[in-house]
Formats: sequence, C-alpha cells, structure tokens
Amino acid sequence: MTGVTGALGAVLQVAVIAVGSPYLVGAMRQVRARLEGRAGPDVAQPWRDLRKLLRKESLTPHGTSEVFRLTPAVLVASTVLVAAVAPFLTTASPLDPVADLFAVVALLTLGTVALALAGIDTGTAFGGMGASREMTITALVEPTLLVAIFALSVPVGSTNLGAIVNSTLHDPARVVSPVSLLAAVALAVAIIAETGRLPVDNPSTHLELTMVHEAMVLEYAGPDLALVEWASAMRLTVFLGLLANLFAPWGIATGSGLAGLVLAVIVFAVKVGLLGLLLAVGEVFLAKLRLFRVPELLAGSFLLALLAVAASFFLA
Amino acid sequence: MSFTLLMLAPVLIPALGAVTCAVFGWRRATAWIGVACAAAVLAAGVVLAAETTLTGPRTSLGGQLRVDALSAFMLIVIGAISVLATAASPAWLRTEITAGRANHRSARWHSLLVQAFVAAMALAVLAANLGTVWVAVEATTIITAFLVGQRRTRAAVEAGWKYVVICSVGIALAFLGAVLLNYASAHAGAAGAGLAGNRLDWAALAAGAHSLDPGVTRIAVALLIIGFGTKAGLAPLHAWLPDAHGQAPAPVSALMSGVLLSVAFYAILRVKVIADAALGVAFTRTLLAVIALATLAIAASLLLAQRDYKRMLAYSSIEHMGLLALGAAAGSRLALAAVLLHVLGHGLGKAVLFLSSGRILQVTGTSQIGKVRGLATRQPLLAGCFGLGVLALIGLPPFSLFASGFGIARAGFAEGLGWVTAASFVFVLVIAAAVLTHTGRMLLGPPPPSDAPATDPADRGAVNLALPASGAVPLLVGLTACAALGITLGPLQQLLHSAATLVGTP
Amino acid sequence: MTHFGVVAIVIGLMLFIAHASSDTFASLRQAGAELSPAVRSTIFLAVLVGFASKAGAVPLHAWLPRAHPEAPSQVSALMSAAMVNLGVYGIVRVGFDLLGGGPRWWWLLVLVVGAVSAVYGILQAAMTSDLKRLLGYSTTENLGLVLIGVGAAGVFASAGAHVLAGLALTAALLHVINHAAFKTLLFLSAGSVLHATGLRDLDGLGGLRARMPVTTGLFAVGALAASALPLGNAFVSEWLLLQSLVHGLPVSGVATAITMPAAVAVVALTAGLAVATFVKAFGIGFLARPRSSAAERATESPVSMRVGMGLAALACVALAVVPAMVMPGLARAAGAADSMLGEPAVRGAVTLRLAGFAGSLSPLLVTAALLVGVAAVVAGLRLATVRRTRHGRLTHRARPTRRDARLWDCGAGPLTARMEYTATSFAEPLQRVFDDVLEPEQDVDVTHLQESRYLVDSIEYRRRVPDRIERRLYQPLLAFARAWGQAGRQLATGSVHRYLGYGFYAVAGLLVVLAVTR
Amino acid sequence: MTQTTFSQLLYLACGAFLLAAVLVLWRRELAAIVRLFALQGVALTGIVAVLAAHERSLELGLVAAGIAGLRAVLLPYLVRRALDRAGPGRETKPLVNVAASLLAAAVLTLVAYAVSQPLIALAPSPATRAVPVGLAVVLIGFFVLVTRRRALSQVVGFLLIDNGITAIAFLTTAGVPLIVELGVSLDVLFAALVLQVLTTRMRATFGHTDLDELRELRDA
Repeated sequence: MTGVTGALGAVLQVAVIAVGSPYLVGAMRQVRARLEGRAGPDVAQPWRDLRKLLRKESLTPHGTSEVFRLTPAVLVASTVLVAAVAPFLTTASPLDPVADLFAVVALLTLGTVALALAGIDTGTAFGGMGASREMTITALVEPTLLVAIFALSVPVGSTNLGAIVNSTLHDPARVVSPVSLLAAVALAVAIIAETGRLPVDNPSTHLELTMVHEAMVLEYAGPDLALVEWASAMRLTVFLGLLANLFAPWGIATGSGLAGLVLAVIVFAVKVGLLGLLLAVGEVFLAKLRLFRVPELLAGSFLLALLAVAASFFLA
Repeated sequence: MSFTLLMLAPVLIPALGAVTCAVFGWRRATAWIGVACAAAVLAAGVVLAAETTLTGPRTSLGGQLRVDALSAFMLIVIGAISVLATAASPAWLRTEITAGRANHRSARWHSLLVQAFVAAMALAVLAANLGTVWVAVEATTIITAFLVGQRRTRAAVEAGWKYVVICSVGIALAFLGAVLLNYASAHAGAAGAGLAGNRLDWAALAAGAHSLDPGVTRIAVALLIIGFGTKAGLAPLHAWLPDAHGQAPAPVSALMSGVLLSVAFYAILRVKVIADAALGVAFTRTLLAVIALATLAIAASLLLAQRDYKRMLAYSSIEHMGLLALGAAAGSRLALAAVLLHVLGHGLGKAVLFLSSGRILQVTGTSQIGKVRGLATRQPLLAGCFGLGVLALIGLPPFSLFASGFGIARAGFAEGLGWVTAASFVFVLVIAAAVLTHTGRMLLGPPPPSDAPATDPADRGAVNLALPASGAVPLLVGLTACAALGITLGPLQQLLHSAATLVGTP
Repeated sequence: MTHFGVVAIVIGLMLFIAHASSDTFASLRQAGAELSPAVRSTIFLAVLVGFASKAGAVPLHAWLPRAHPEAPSQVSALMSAAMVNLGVYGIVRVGFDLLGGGPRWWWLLVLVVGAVSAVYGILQAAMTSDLKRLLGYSTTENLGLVLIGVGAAGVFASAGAHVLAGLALTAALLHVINHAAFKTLLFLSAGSVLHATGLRDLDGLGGLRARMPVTTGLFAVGALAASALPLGNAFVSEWLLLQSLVHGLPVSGVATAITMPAAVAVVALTAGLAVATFVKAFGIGFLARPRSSAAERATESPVSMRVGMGLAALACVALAVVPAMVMPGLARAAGAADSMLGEPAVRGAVTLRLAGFAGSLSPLLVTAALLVGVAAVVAGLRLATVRRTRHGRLTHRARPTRRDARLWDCGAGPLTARMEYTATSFAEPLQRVFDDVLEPEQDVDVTHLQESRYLVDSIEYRRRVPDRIERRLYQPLLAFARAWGQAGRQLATGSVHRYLGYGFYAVAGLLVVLAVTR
Repeated sequence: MTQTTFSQLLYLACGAFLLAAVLVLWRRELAAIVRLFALQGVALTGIVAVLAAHERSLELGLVAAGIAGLRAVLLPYLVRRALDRAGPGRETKPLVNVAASLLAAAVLTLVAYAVSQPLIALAPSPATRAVPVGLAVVLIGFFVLVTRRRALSQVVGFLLIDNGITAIAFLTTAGVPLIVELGVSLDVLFAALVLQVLTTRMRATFGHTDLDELRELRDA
C-alpha cells in the first residue's frame, strides 16, 4: 500500500513544485512591490512570462556549442530529480534510497556547474565573469552545506533524507535544540548564497558590476530562457522546501492514504509560501554585499555549522 | 719451490716491468708492458685465491710473505684496477705528449714509477709481518710523490709537498704503533716470555693476541688505525688526498684512489683482527665509528660547494673510505663481506671516473666545474662513461656499490650502531645530492656558444679529438665489471666469504 | 627529493629488519608485535616520510608539479595513476599489516598530512594556468584525499571500530582506482591537446570543441569525474569517504570529535575547489573561441590517441555507474590490510548500502534519471515550440535549425577573442579570497624614457602564484646547504699547517683520552 | 757496567736527546736547527750504545754504529746541502711564537709522561722508564712540523719524530727485528731525499720556501 501512495506522492511532489514555483516567485515579487509602495505584477505574471518566452524562436548565439544548448535541460532535469527524490510531501517514496543529502546537494551543484560552463561557452566577458564568481561562491558554500548536513545527521545516525525527517517527526523536542537552530541558520545563509538571493547576488539587476547569476544567462533567449527561469524558480522552491521539511516536518504524509497526501500538499504550500514571503521581506531591507565581503558571510555560516556539530557531540 | 715463485710473482713481475721501462724508455713496444704486468698480477691473484680457498693460508720466503683469502682478494683488486689504469695510460700519455705537457723522458719515468707502485702495493698485501707492510706502504708514498710532482707546475709542487709531509707523518705514527705492539708482544705470554717467532708477524700476533697487555695494545692499536687511516684518507689526516689526487696524472690518481686507499684499509683490517682478540670488539668499534662519522661529515661539508671536479672525486673517495670504516666498525661477517665488495666496486668505479676526468681535463683544459658545459653534446661517449660512473658512485641499483652499501647499512643496524648508520646515510644522501648537481651542471645543458673550450693558460693546446679506442675500452670494461658485480658475485662469493670469516667476528 | 624518500624508507625498513630475523613479511609481522613503542614509532615515521614523498604528500610534493609537465603525457599519466599509489600501498602495508595498527597519533598525523595536501594541492591547481601542472597538483590533492581515508581508517581501527575502519579503507582504495582512471584520461587528453596545439597554457587554448570534438568530449568526461559530481566516478568514493567521516563521530575520544568535522570541511572545500578548477580547465580550455593562432590551427589527434582516451573514459563511466563491481575486490584488499575486518563494508549492486549504517546511494538510478530527464525536457521543449507555430496564426513552417544570433556586445562591434575570460582571470576571485594562504607575488617595473621621468616607455606587470611551501621549506633548506658548503670550505684552506694541525690535535686528544680512561 | 752507572749514563743520553729537541723549538736560524738535529743524532747513538754495552750484544753495537752513520752524519749533511744552496735563512716568524712554543713543549712532555704510564707498568726497568722522553720528542717533532713555516724546519720536525720513534723502539725492546729496522731507515732516508728535492724545486718555482704561502690548492 505504501508503495503506491509513495509513488503517487513522488509524482505529486514533482507536479506541485513544477507548477507552484513560478507562483512562489510571483508572490515574492508581489510582496516586495507592496512593501516598496508599488502595485507590482500579480502572482501569475511569471507564468505569463514563461508562456511568452516559449512562443519566441530559439536562438544559438554565434560560436556556442551543445553545452550551451543542453544546459537548460540539465538544469531542469537535475532539479526535477531532486524534487522527486527529496521528502517534500511523503517520506515513503520508493526513490528515497536513491540519494541522500550529500547526493542532493551534489545534484544541485551539477546544475550550477552546467550553467557556469554555458556562461563560459558564450565567450563573452559577462559569461566568463558570472561563471568565475559563481564558481567561487559555490566552492565556498560547499563546506558550510556539508558540515551543516553532518550536524543534522549526527543525532539521526544517517544522512538519508527520509530518515532525518522521520526522526525529527518522532522527536519534536530536537527541533528547538541548539544543534538544529545553529544548523538551520547556517543552512539558510548557504541557501541564500546558492540560489543567488539578495545579500549575495541581486536576481533582478542587469548591472555588470554586481550580477552573478544573471550574467551567465544573459545570452539565453526564447524557450531556453524560459527553461532557465523556470529551473531557477524550481531550485528556489526545492531549497526552501528542504529547509522547511528538515527543520519543521509536521504535516508531511508518512504514507497513509490519499487524505494524508492532500493535507501534505496544503501544508507544504503554506510552509514554502511563508518562507518565501519571509525571504522577500528580508530582501527589501538588505543591500547587496560586495563580492569579496561574501566570503566573510560564508565563513560566519561555516562557523555556525561547525558549532552545530560540536554542540551535537558535546551535548548528545 | 713453484709456489714461492707464484707468491713472488705479483711483486717481481711489475718490478721487472719497471726495469725494462727504465732501460728501453717509452716506445710503442714498451707502452704495453705495463698492461702485461698488471694482467700477470691479476692472474697470480686469481691463482693464489684458488689455491688458498683449497688449502688455506700459505707462507713462503722464510715466513716473510704470507697469502690468505683476504690478501688474495686484495691482490685481485690491485690487479684488476691496475689493468684498467695501465691500459688507459698509453693513450693518455700520447695525448699529453702531443699537447706538449710531457715528453718521452717523463713518459718513461711515469711508466717506470707506475710499475714500481704496483709492485710496492703487491708487496704490502703479501707481507707477513707488520714491519714489511709499513715499509711497503711508505715506499708507495715515496714513489707516488714523484708521480704527483711530475708536472713541475706550482700546484704540482705544492700538492707533492703536502702529500709527502702529511703521509709520512701519518705513517710515522703507524710505525710508533708498530713499535709499541712489538713491545707488547715481547712481554706477552703467560710468563712475559714473549710470543714465539718474529714478534710482528700477523699470524703470530693474531694467535697470541689474547695475552697482549691491554693498556699498551690500546695505544698501539689507536696509533696504527690513525696512522694507516692517514694513507686511507680517513678523518684526522685526510687533507692531502684532494690535493694529491687533483694534481696527479689521471692513471696514477685512478690507481691511488682505487687501490692505494684500500691497501691501507687492508692494513687497518689486519690490525682490527688483533685488536678485537686483545681488547674485545668495543674499542675498535667506537674508534672506527667516530672516525667514519667525522670523515663523512668532512666529505659532505666540502662536497656541497665544490668547484673542481677532480677534487670532487677525491672527496667522494674519502666518503667511501668513511663508509668502509663504518662497515669495519660493525665488524660482523656480513659487514666485512660488504666492505670487501665495496672496496672492489669502489675501486672499479673510481678508476673509471678518474680516467674519464683526466680525459675531460685534456679535452676542456680546465678542471673547474663552472667552466665545463654541455659535455654530453660534445663528447657523448666520454660524458656517458663519466655520468654512469657517478651514478655507480652514489649507489644506484645496478652497480655493486648499491649492494655493498645496502649490506653495510644492514650490518650497521644489526650490530646496534643504529644511530651512527642513520646519521652517516644522511651524509651519504647529502653527498649524493651535491655530486649529482655538480655532474648535472657539467654534462647536461647546451654547449657554450664559442665551441672552443676555455683553455687553461697552463695547458697550451686543449686536445679536441674524440676518445681514442684504447682510452674508451678500459672505461667501458670497468663499468660493465662494476655492474656485473652488482648482479651476481659468481666465483668471488666463496672467496669473499672466507676472507670475511678471517676478519669478521662471528 | 625521491632520493631523500628512498633513504628514509631504507632507514625505516633497515631498523625493522634489524629487529626481525629475516625480511619476509611473515617474520616482520610477528617481530612487529613485540617491538618497543619507541622503535615502532621511529620505524613508522621513517616509512611514512619515505612513502609520503613517493605519494606526493605536501611537504615533499615539489617534484610532482615539476616532473609531470616535463614528462611526455603517457608517462605522466602512468606516474600519476600508478606510481604515486605505491606510496599509499607502502603506508597501508607497513602501518596496518606489519606493525598491526599502532597508536592513534600515527593515524591522526597521516590524516592531517592528507588534509593539508588535499587543500594545498587543489588551491595551487586552481591558480595555475598550465594544464599539466594543474593535473599534477590535482594528483597531490587526490592522494591527499586517499591519505585522509587511510588516516581515518587507522584512527577508527585503533579505537576498535573495525567496521568503520573497513568502510574508510574501502573508500580510500576506491578513490585510488577512480583517481587512476580519470587521471589517466585527463593526462592523455592533455597530451593530445599538446600534440595538436603545442600549447599547455590554458590562456592560449580555447575553441577546441569545434576543432577537436572527440578530445573535448573525453576531457569533459574526465573533468566531470575529477570534480566529484554525481555523474563522475569520484563522487561515489568521495560519498563513501564522507559517510565514513560522518559516522566516525560517535567513536571515542575528543581528538576524533575535532578532527572528523574538520576532515569533512576539508573534503568539502577540496570538492568545491575541484569543481571550480575543472570548470576552469574544461571551460577555458575547450569552449568559447581560440585565444591563440596555435589553438586556431588545432586539428583532431590521430585515432590511436583517441582510442586510448576512449578506453580510459569507458573505465571512468563504468566505475561511475556500477561501482559495485569493484566492491568485492576492495573488501578483500581491506581485509588483507586489517585482519579484524569481517564482511565487506558496502553491499548492493544497484544501490550501495553501508553495512552496519543507514546510508545508501544508487549512482545507477541517479545517472539514468538524469539522462531520461534531459531527454524528456529537450523533447518537451521541441514539442511545445512546434505546437505553437502550427497554431494557425503563424503560417510559415517552424524553422528547423536555430537562427544564429550575434552575441550581446553592448553595441561596441564584434567581440574579439581577447575579450574572453582566461584561466588567470577566472581564478582571480579565488586567488583574492585565499591570498593570505597563497601569497601571490606581483612586480611592476616601469621603464621611463631617457628624456624625462614623466614619460613612460613601457610598464611590465608580472603576477605569479609561487608554491608557498617550496618557498617556505625548500629555499631555507637549500640556503642552509649552501651556507654549510661555504663554511665547509674553510676546512680546506690549503695551508699545510692547518692540515697537520688537525692530525696533531686529534692524536694528542686521543692519547689524553686513552690515558684518562684507562 | 754496574746498574747505577748504566741508568745514569742512559738518563744523561736521554736528557741530551730531549734538550736537543727543545732547543730546535727555541732557535730561529735554520743553520742552528740543523746543528741541533745532528746533536740529537749523536745523543740517540749514545742511548743505543749504552744499551748495547749494558746487554753486551755486539749486534746492537753494530746497529748503534749504523744509526750514528745515518742520523748523525748523513741526514744532517743532506739537510745542510739543501740549506747551503739557499744561503743562511732565518725562520720567518713562526705561527706560534717562541715563548708559547716552549710552554707547549712542557705541556707535551707532561702528556707524554701521563700517556706512557701503562708502557712502564708492563715491564718496569731503567730503559722503559726513559720511554716518556722518546714520546715527548715525537710530540715536539710533530709540534715543530705544525708551527714552523720554513720547509727545512718541517723536514727537521719530521726527522725529529723519526728519531723519537727509534729511541722508543730501542728503549722498549732493544730494537725491532733487523730487517724492519733496515727498511725503516731506508724509507726515512728516501723521505728526506724526496723532501729535499721538493724543497729545491719549490725554491725554483715559488722563489721562497715559506709553506704558509702555499695556498693555491684550496677549497676556501
């Protein structure tokens, strides 16, 4: 029984994230606009942009190779795979043993690498600059991510996502323990850096000096650009979903029938929505850090992760 | 009677050769007499070796000459290396004459003295008592003094003077030791009646050693080891070696470095046998270990910033003698077998190196490492021999020096000389690095733009012709022999074993 | 350097053989048991120094980045893939097998050396713009990771957690095999690039994708493997290593509590920098437009080279997708090293399951899912765009090929190859982040015109990232050797009196000693 | 030859022997040094003659005559011949000044005495009690070699060492076996000859015989 609902849950997960993520981005833009006193486009605007882009003709910038053409596909595929594997709606999905937390992080890094290579492949200064900065940030984020995962896995004894979520479910007191709090903050900072949100990189600007993520996708147009935009929205949702479920897993279906799944979808949407809004509100008040101040931020988050591990050893 | 003749052969034949060279002068016919005599000495050595392994040690000439496994092995070493040296000297002399640095008269003196030199060394090895050994070694000093000072340049005179003074003083100390040993043996024995027969005879001394008075024997042995150590290039009085070998003509320095040092070391081994029986192993072990370490330290310090390649080879001889002293300090049978193999390997390797360095001197005209560039491109065969010789010297596997060095290290550790051996092998490493960098600088790299090598004002025309066949053959034979020894000992195995049992403590 | 290593090994083994009767492994093994701890430690340290120099661990790594660029690529492939592993073999054989484990501080030392080698190696690799030197340094980094695995295994074995030790050792050995596979591929492809363009400097390469498609593809496989990303084979071994470190925390002792997270951080940083390095190597080296005329004229290398690379690539892919095939072999090897190891540490063909711990990964499914995903997306995209055009309003047939558009050049005219990012500029942010570790040197010399100091004739700017350890460790060592040499020369000043003086004082001293110590 | 007169005569000869060595250290003129060396040869012959008389062995007497011939006549003649050709030269300022040299000689004698205790203990007799004198002469000879700059004074130093050793040989065991004694004397003669040839050749090439100037062959 659980096999079927588990599989159904996995498919549902992919569907929810695929459809929901543009709406999340739309909602975040709506909140920012409201706070900045603007009317701003409504929540469904991102979907309309995607539909518009899909209708345009696809272009191949002069001198680029298959790497440039395949990158959007790799981005989307890796994000969808993570969406399928990770326990967003149900912890009993058959795909759980396929990948644990390290593998999930590595898959997302694979996406970033593909994007960086595409940036270099264009051969423009922007592409190279974006790729170089993106790689620097990724290299510095890795230690924080992995040590934070290390902190999470110590009380559980395993790095499998399902196991972590289940154990947090069974032992809610652990959520407020210092280990989880420190790990949560460290992971939050890492996620902001990884998805290119404000303090590290401003997603909505095209100013040469500051843009990192945008620089790499500058040459994309038409359907490819649509895929890239969609993939980055999905990545944001996946990251926020992970953050939510690892530290506040209540409401996730533990494999008992359809009702549980429907409830899980609603609860998941609410949690991710809340986190998104929180991020948007935060972004309004934060200015972009200079690129070479980012390592200090990441060093701080690394320190928090290390403290989390130490706490888990000495307190456990 | 035939056996005494056989025993006398290694001494008499070179002496006769010397006489014929003196009489007939240096001509095409007499040029090859040297090689013939050397070959005869080698043959006699082999026959004597076979004889002694079958029937044990033999004496002749009224107890004056005595041959056993150790002296037979040394005879083979002398024979082999003098064959190499004398084979190369006609070519060398001819080039010297064409270059105007020598004339027929000095060539005659040269071949005469070389033959006398070989005869003296053979006598030293065959002598039965300590006194005759001393006389023979002093004779070698005097003969080579003329050879070193042959070229009459300022440097040659200076080298000659230092060589004679320091060696004679060293040997005088050894004689003082001999006198004291004689005094001790005169009063040895239960009732102080003294040992039977000639008091300085090796065999008698070794047999009666346990009854020698320890106080006197300690001083005697110490003086003997330092005295003969001078001739072997060991620590306190070693400084003559680089000057003498640097200035001596190539075949002579090959002989001196290859064999004379080892003959002096042979005497130290004989003394060690007596000392171990009389005083126990500890005394000689500490003394030889200290000397070995000091020697290696000095060699390492002076090789690091060395500027002259002949002196570099001389200092590496000092280093190898230090290694031999270390092996002797270990003293076990394995150590001594390794030491003797090292003597032969080093002799061959060093002879090849000195002969080729002599050739390099003739070709480039300068003995400065800095001025010799890109030799490999100009003289491939010569550079090849020199390079291979150096590789053999620092103990790379195919050559026998690796096997013997390994043996010495193992024996050193086994005999509890752990730290001393470790320290000395660190020095060996430093020396290997220094020698490699110097040789690398000389051989590799592009030749200097002006193809005419910088001529040293003292040597007028630097000869630029390729290596003559008679010059190249001994080099290649030496290298192949050294490599062959590294792989299998063959017939020498039994001889080495019996010689080592003679000297090594069980 | 290697000579130093050889001497260290000889001294270590000599010491060992001296205590054991003969030098067969069996006799050494029981001799190893009853040796005093001090002797065991000296033996282990000497052997460690020797074999670490052979494996290119940090303090003794200087020969690696110098030897590899000079050697022809097949030879350097051999050196990197096979020779350096001897160092690891030596440490495991003597440390585990002959000396039977030993105290914990040994293995913490190995772990620390591994960590330092890994980080320092990859940092230098990230900075250099010479392709083969980059691969040389990455060998130091990978060997560092292997040493971390071996060190961790030792720590666990000495603390009694033998199953975990088995896991760590299996991870290390798997990484050795993976490294051998992808490093061979990378060196061979670097060789074919050198063969085609005659250039090793990344700043001169570029645009080889169009001119050397096969080599580019194969290098991409190698780079993917080397950067430890899911499709590559190094990901599996690194995942295993991380698993062993993560599960290592409950093992007793405060020391492990500190080293384990530090080790995880080091492995993570190394992985991150490796990703950056190989993106640089592949992206700058092969994509975009050629930056030099030599790269312009590059042609594909002959079939024989490509076949060689193909084989290596095949090995990489096989190891990435089905690592289980080598697992039994590794388990036996780990068992031979540490006799207490029972069953293999990792089981399962498709999904690797850790024995004794909850942790699983299925590289096969991940790869399959990714490929299917990409195919699905591409197909979906084509379907979406085609349906749009047939909607009726656009009558003309969808253009089959994608239109070639000009790159965005801010309207300043066609972009030249000089405007592309080069390897040095790519690594510049990283270098700025790690500049206190790397201490880059830069010197600017300005040549003025004779007439007046204000008119500048030319300015030359040079910036170099020196190998800091070389500068800090080897220069003083060489300076000391030179100073010792100079001082040594005073020993032989040529005066007869000084030489005789040596003898005189020695003899007098000896006589006094003999008289005194009767 | 009663015991007491034998030991008195012996100690007289040994005293002269040691005094000659010390005076070599004192004097600066080369000619004086050579004369002192001849005097020491005579003293050595005296020692051997006294021993021969004491043991009434004709063979030892013959050896004494031989030594007289070699060390008292032939060697000094050789050294003086080399000296005459160069004209009377003074020992240039030695490395260690005269006062310090004498002090060193005293110390060396003490050392010789301390070192030779076991020698005397082995067979205490009037002859062996004089052995420290021989050893002192050896050490002083070595000291002359080390500190004097002129070539000829080094030759004399070397010959002093040989005299000392021969004295010890005779004092301890009435001489080493004859063949060895013969060989040794021959070698010493040859060594002196070689040194003499080298001195003349040095004067030809260097123009002086100051050894401290001979510094071309060096690593410094």
